Amino acid sequence: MARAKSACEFVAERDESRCVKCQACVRVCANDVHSYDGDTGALFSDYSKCAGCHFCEDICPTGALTIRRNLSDTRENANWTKDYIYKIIRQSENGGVLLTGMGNDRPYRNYFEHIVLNASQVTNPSIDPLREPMELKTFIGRKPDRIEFSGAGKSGGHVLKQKIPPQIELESPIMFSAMSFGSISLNACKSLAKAACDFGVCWNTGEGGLHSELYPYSDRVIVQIASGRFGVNPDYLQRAAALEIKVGQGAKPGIGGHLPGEKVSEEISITRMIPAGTDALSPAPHHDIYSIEDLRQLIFALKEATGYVKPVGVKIAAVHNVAPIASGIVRAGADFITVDGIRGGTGAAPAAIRDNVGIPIELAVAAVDQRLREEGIRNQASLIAAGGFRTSADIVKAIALGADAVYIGTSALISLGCHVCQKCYTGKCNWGIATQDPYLTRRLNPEIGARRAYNLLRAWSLEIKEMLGGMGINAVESLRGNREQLRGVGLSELELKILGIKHAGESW
Amino acid sequence: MEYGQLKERERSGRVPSGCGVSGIMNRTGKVFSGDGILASICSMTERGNGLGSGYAGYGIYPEYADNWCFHIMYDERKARELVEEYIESRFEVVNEEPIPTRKVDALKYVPLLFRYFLNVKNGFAPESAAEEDYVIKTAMDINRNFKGACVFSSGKNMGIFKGVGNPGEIGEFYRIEDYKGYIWTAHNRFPTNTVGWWGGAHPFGILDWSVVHNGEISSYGINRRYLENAGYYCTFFTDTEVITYLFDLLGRKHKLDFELIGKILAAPFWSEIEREKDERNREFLKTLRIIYSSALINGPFAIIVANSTAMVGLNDRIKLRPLVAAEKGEFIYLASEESAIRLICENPDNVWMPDAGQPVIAKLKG
Amino acid sequence: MERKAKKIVIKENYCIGCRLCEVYCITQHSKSKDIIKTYKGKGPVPVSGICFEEKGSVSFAIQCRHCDDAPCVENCLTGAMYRDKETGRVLHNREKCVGCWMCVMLCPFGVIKIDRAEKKVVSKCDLCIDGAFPACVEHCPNEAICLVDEDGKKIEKT
Amino acid sequence: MKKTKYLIIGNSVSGVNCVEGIRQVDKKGKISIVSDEGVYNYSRPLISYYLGGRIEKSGMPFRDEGFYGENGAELFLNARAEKIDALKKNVTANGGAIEFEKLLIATGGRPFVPRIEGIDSAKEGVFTFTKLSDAEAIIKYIENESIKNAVVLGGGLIGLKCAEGLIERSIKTVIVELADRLLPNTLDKTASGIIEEALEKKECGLIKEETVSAIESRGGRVEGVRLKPGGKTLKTNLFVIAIGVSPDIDIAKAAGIKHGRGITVDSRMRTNFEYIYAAGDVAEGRDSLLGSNAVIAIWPVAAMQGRVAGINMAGGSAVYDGMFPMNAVDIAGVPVVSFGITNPPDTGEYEVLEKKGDGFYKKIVLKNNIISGCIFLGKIERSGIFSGIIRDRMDVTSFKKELLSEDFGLLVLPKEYRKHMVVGEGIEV
Repeated sequence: MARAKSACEFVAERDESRCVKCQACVRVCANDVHSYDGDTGALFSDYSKCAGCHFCEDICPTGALTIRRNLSDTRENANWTKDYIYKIIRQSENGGVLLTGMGNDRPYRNYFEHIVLNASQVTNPSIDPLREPMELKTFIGRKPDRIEFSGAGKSGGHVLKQKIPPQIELESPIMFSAMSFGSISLNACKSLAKAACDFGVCWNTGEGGLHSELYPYSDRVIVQIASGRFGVNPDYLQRAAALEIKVGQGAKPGIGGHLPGEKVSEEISITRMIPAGTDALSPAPHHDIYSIEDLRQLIFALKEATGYVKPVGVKIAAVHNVAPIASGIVRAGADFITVDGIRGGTGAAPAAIRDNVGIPIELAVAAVDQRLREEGIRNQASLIAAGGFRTSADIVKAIALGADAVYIGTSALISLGCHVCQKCYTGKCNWGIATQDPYLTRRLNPEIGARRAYNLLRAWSLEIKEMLGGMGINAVESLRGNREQLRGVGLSELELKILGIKHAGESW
Repeated sequence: MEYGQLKERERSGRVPSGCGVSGIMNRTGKVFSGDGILASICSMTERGNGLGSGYAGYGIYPEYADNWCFHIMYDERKARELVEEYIESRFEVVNEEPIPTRKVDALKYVPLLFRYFLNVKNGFAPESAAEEDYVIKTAMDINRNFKGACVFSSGKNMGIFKGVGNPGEIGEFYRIEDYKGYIWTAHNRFPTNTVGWWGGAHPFGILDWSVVHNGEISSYGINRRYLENAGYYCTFFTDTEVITYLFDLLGRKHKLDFELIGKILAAPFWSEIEREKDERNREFLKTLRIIYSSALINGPFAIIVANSTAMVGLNDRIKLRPLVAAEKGEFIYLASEESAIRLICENPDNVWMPDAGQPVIAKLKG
Repeated sequence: MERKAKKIVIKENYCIGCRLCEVYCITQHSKSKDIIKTYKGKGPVPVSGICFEEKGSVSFAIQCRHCDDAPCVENCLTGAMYRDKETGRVLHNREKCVGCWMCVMLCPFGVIKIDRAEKKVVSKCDLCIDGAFPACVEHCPNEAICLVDEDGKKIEKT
Repeated sequence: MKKTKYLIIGNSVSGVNCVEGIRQVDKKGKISIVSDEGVYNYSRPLISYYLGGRIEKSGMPFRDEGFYGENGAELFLNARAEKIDALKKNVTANGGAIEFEKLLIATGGRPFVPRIEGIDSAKEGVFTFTKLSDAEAIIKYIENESIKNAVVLGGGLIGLKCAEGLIERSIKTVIVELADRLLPNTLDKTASGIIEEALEKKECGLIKEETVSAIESRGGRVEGVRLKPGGKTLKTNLFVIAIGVSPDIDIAKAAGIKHGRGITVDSRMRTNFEYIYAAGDVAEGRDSLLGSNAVIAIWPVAAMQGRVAGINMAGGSAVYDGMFPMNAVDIAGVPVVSFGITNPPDTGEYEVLEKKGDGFYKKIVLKNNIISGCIFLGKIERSGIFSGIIRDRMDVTSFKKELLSEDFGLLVLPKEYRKHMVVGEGIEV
């Protein structure tokens, strides 16, 4: 039979009238799409290799290249779309699990797009953040029910009876998600780490360990303890600002991780504490956590190991039972819970899992926050939402639904150049992000990366301030869980109920 | 729309309002007539639209000083019967009478108004918080579960008088000038809807807390959820209600003084906290803000809060609503407008504009 | 005292090997200063002042270092290679040059090129003499080529 | 008697660099320069370009006109230094004596003229070729006599450059070279072969392994030169003797200054008199490849030595840590760069790497994995990198196989070295 070509998803169209044959495109494409023929002086492009990452388009000095979708299509069919057909063709050839990268790309309802924000009119002045203070400072950690002190009454004479449990202090409620050195390049890690430190937020090691070149940024790192325990040692724990036990990830709930041996370079091997060239396999569950009481033991083991001076949190994927699970985690002693929604990203996951398992973060946050409040334990742990924050408004909505802070992953990578081509798992990221190939990683100059990631934090923080100001609020804590500021548009009663918001058109 | 529907609407949702407030206190506890507060609040005509006014007086029931006094409004006789049955099941009723009123033609839909002087039945230990919780629970139960009934005052030796009408009409209706108290606060309401419900007027009170409030709270959603987490049920859906409960939670339950409550409700900015030189104090302020972040009241407000021991004026952290304070001898005055003070106190010793977030605290001496 | 020149610092760890520095150097030193006209027009394509090196995954583009102690200037027979007193740059006067290759021999960086058409020295990075910000610095997509002042402080294009 | 603080004999590159060296340290002290030439400074290597008509005289100075004035140096032209009184610290020039505190002898080299039969009677048409006046004389002679052909004795640097100048003047030229190749001190036969081809294309004749044994003249004018005794005669009216230069040490010798082939100097360019210095083609300074003193008659050495001498004369401290022979030249359109020892003795200690291609040749001579010399021919662009590698005596083991590669560059050098080369302002590795 005729062998089907792999789906030619993109076309790199070359405008010959603009092309000066500088061959920059040839040199930079890691997928070898472009080639130069010395004999004829012609440039050729093999579109079937194109990942649609736009690197060549961006590097071309004359704008001669345009990446666009390949229009070749299968017969229109609402069920048997081209995407599904080619997935089957690929699997017929390789007989394996189809891998993919980044977050879920299926058109599940995005509730952020069905929620609108409030603004002050007449009865309440909006606040201009350019003229008035506007506070985004956020603390992650367990808060006591009430303050305990002695010497009350005399102004300035208050003495705390005990320090509050450990907190991490953020200048803005935005942090960088767990992305390991391994899943992304060291330069990408450095970019995010530096940006986080410069801005006063936190970044997260993922389960990749902490490379020595990242030590300068370790006072703002949340280190992960994941099922593979990669890179976990006393020094790792001591350096961190906070600890996060990773139980699950939104992109692949219930699935472990797999960093293929060819990516386990010398540097990664040292950082992860595994032999170079061996596969780094994270088991699906923690084999010492088969129940909530096991989790409690690990939480307290980590607290013991770090002298109770760092918050210890737990990250879970947003699944059906997320609210009661979160409640259990808080009662197990976690100082914060991270909930990663179905749109959360990954360096590699089976497409079938990524696209079908989990629930949207909006619903998960609403459910968890409400549940914890009903149980009167909402103050005992911070709630960090993760998974698919595309704009500052998404963040504002998540906070109003009840999140203390959010983790951003995909959008942070986009600030570093990522065009969400979803080919992270190939290791050939042209932007130098999801790759360990030294030829590619050098493309991400961490100075630029840090600047751009910082800019994103800055820009979003400014926008959050604008939105807060519009609502007449000048501190983010007055937005947190303040669902009165939200209204649903086009949502069913049940959806509104779960989100705990009114429909647009309803006043207070 | 029927009154009942209007009332339901107001009971089930927040009605933002802009208002005038006024308060007078004699710090030695010497009682004085309600004339002054009446004149003061009536002078601020621009700050109301006739859709709600009210007064709170402290020290007005000296003969029942040790009894809980409930002021309850009923839509109908039936409601009264059910509520009274419930009250009798929980309290020993020392006295029960209609609240004395005058007929004022302008007032429509006047509800049935009664007051009850009560003792708890099962003999709680004096000073016990549990007794107060019991009282709150009773009031909240009535407000949540008894249709057509509303407890609008539930303290000791104090009372709240309020209704739909301008301050002059309401003052005349309740015969405010007949009472003598050492603290008076008053409110003139400018709600942004068509008609008010008597229960929705200010002051709002629980136990002997009363709050008059000018403003709109943008943090309402989280303040309310925070209070719910702490066991308070908001039944009136007003900003004033959450402010009152916050005072009760922080002042009565967490035993924080007004100074600290001010630092929670109108928290200093982080930049101010960082400027605090004393490290211990800085740490304290930081911790206070971290723990009580959900109690921060965000949005414009000027409030006058009173209980039997103090009257406190407080502005939001960037002073978006007016509040003026004055002092003459043992008298302290607070009002939205200076003229409302000067009208009743021609030559104050001192007049000032309290800074944003800085409470004016007048405490009862002795 | 002669002024020290601004310098170009090369960060080989961040060179991505696209060679756009050369493209822009050539364009900047062309008549039209338009990239498409430069390459597709009729006139000769100028020689870039950049030496691009590549080996495996490592690459960088190096151009005249404008040494403080420049052997090419000190030993030039004709004075064609000279230091600009105002800017401290090492510049080259084509009119004076006879093509003796003294500078080529003495440049330890090997960055002085020969214009084969004219049998004269060309290289020669002039830090974009006509007042423009160095084109290679401006257009390096990864900031692997940076301009620094006398104190080594990075200069951004204004 | 005239007095000066600093006296410099010789106004070429050493002398001029000496002025600059002095002025780095001493901004005021009086400097005097005596020169036996009649012109303001010029680059001697440019005389072949002048001869060829490629440059004007105005293009020959290597320092601009204001140089002496700006540096407070008094220049005495046409003043030949006749005698040095080392003990009394004065120099006699043009009959007058100049008293100095510090002296630099930078008299340079003198063309070596062998005893050739008939040379004394040939008054016209026989030239040497080291100074501007030589070039001027040849041009004048060519123009006056309508000369059409020439013989150049010597296929070394001077001879080749002279021949090239003549060719550019459309003079049919024959080069006579004793060795079996051109530039025998520098090139090997392979390299020479490429140049020979290029010369041939320019119709330049070449007779190797031959010399001129006699000059035939009539009425004092050259008519031809005879090769080896009894050999063939080449008809010509222009004969240039260009077989080399030797250090011009006569007056130094007379003054009792210590010398070998040239004046012996230490690392501060001092002679055996601590106030007398020597630099340039006359001096015998350290050869860093040989590890001993030798005359290296090349421009960069002269410049460096002059500068070092100047600094030390003015009381500063500078050290000349030795250089090595190197040459850059363009012959018949073929650029050539060479460094150090390019024709190693066949002792088995040396390793030679070579690569020849169309119109280019590259040769590297190694000893114990350290480069002793190299030749670049045809493609010389990145040869300068080797000047550094040789100077720093770098061990090339780690990149030996790259040495001959076409795209040899800084990138093949060890990271640390790259960094070291350009501390602070170069390559950040």
